[in-house]
Amino acid sequence: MLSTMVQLLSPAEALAKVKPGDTVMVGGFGLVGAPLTLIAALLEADGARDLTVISNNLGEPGRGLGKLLPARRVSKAVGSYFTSNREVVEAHLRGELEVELLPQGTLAEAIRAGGAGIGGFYVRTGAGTLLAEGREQREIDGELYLFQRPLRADVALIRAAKADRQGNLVYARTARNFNPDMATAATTVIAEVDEIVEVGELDPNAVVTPHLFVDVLVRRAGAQP
Amino acid sequence: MLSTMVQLLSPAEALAKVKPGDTVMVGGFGLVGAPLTLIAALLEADGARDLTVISNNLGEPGRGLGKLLPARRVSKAVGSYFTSNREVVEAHLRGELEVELLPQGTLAEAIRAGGAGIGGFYVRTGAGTLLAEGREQREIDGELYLFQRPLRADVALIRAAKADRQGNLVYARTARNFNPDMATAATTVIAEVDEIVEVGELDPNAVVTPHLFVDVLVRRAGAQP
Amino acid sequence: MSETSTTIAKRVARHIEDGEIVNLGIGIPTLVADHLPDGVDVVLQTENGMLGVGPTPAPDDVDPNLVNAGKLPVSELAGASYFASSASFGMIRGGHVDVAILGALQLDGRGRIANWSIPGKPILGVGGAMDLLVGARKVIVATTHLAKDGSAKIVAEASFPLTADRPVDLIVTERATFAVGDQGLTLIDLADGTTVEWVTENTGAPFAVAPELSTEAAA
Amino acid sequence: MSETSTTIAKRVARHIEDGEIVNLGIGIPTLVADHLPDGVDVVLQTENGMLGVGPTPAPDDVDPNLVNAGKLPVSELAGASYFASSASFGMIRGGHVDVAILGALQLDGRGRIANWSIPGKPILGVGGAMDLLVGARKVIVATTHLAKDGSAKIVAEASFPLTADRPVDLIVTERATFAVGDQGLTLIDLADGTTVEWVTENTGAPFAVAPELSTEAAA
Repeated sequence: MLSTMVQLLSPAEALAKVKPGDTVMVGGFGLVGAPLTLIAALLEADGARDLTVISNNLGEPGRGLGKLLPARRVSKAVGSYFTSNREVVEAHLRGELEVELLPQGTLAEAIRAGGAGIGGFYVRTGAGTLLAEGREQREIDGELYLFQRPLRADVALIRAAKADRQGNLVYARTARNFNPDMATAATTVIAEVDEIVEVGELDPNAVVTPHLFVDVLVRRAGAQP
Repeated sequence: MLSTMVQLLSPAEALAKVKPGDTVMVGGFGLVGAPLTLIAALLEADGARDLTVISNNLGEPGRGLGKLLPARRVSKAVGSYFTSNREVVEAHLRGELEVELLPQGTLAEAIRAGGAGIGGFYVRTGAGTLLAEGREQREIDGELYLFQRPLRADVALIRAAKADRQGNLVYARTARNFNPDMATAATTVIAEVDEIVEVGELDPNAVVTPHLFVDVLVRRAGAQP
Repeated sequence: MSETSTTIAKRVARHIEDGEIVNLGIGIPTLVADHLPDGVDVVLQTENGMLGVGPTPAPDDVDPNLVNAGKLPVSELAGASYFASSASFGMIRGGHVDVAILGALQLDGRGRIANWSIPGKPILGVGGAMDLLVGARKVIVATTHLAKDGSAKIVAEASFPLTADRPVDLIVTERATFAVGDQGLTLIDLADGTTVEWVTENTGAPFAVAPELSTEAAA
Repeated sequence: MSETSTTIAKRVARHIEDGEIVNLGIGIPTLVADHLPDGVDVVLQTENGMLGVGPTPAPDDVDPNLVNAGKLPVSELAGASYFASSASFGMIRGGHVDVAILGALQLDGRGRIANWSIPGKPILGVGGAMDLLVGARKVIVATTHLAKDGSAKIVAEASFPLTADRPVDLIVTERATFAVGDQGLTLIDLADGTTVEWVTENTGAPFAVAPELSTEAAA
């Protein structure tokens, strides 16, 4: 195997990379584009304890990332919308789950910034609201902006439609969402894919995530080998 | 014609949108991916006077954007590398051309920021160097960062390989460069294209510039109608 | 949804212009696309990363990878495109979406919206509303005139936390439509059968009445 | 290019590890790809928006839309991808490029580089060097030991403006290789036929000499 090929691992092998206390980004908008095979394996991984999870939602009760919460794997959640998962609300009220809430666009931009070497940025979003309390605001050209730091993770679990053996990725429709941004912002990037093709089969002009971002490929459970 | 279709104009009609004193972004890395048909028409446009041009280079002497300088159309150039066009150096030394120099990555990011509603951002690039003199720097996590404001323009002249009739764009190889970023950061975006196809012919997963960014299409001189 | 929701959606639809790029919030706003006047053709953007959203597909045509921001199945129109979340919100914050249509819990006398948090309850969801409020060129609120308990949703001072410091542009209820300006609210339209008196009684903020007040049918 | 350039490129190539993502600056650095040791397979990134750069094409195969950062024609390897400038420099600043190989006008005793501006001349070009210097995981300088006028390029204090406050990791000339650490420069390799005395005489900054100093052939 050429050294520039990407690692192809089983879900359990891949998730062995997660250590207690890690920050883990998980792609998907709700369950759409979420790496469900990797999430299932995360539940079985010894190291997956005391995690900070960065994801738009925490799944739904008993589905997707929602499974991690009753299993007591998550100590902090960073995302934009947890209201629809009542277990998140309950865990937060019981003091078992710290929650950091960001507007959805600020969340996406902070992840992109984390991957792109941006030290911080200003957005109008949230400025002058309750979300800005205790945070740095700044007037630029007469408008109030809110400062946001980048987000990074130890591990990103993402979902793509197709990969080549080097690790280039393309996505299916709205299952793209946070996945390409998260692919740039973690030390170890594990991509769950439906299909793996030979190098050269993807159109170079249409690759969304170039292979240098991707460390490990895992086939989606049920996908053809 | 459906109202959601993009305008298809001749080069002269399109460039009539440029007014004296305008800021104009021009795509391309040197001549590669530069909208040469639009640049030629800009030279003939009455309004193209006293322009601020934002582009990585100012072409080469007598080629591409290099033609604008002897025609005295440009009062200020914002970009990353003008050294290879000796006419830029001479015009600057004669006091006829103001130059604002940005590192190439900061230039690209500032254009993206202009299109994405970012009020400003911090990068390590240039921090602690002569380029940072008189500018805001800030220590973040023990490292020095330099503040950069977004860039926007009145008009962007870009080059793409293919458009559909709605204005969705795809690019050819390294001719992509600054074009997609500039497509987001100007009030009026004029795209020179080699080929125009029917709506539905481009793969929705492979569109690089969604049509909402594009106002006008112009066929490249010499391209098949 | 209820008849009132449909009424509101129809009343909002009259304010959409041909060729606009429109983002529809969850709930009543999603109904607006079905009630656009003849000759008004728009393109729908959804913040989870798509331009060119089509109508709800038949059950057999549902693609699990194709949903709107309400996580409901949608279809793909010719000319559609997909992009990452950072690019989608770049579009929104950067002013490339012409109209955002949003729901509201409360509105204040300056036309500012509260739609993400209720005092005394933990704040655990904000989604994309704040981004749309600061970024969309025009924001239209589609809401019932009264809350479920019969109280006014439009109040002088909001008791709920605001979603943005920027006012919206238009407030459309099943009874009335207000334009928002620097001086506050102006009643510009009444539903058929609704009087200025009814609106005054059921609106908690002062408002001007436009001289050319129109009376559009409510349904 | 000259024999010296080839010598420098070969000496740099020994420090590239199998599987690395490498960005090659203009000039001598572009030669490095031709001299990688057997068994070392790398992927080339170019900051104008491409990963998977292939060798110079035959004249008949030149694609005008396919160039490297030096604006020279290149080819496309299987597995290549293209991206916008903002994404390309996001990759670079974000630490996703393993090695950047750059030229230099001067280097100071702390291993900091000056390669964009000459005092007394107008500053009109900076390009992508500053981005690569702050972003690449490892920066290797490929340079002649002496300037054209015979003076040392490595000096205690640079008289030219620095390109970044971050030191490079390795300085490779046709005569010597220095590792850069917190304490400054350490000579780790001599070209065949070059002595520590020669390097001392022709280097304007103090340096330590590694106990395990190697002597690699210069060509």
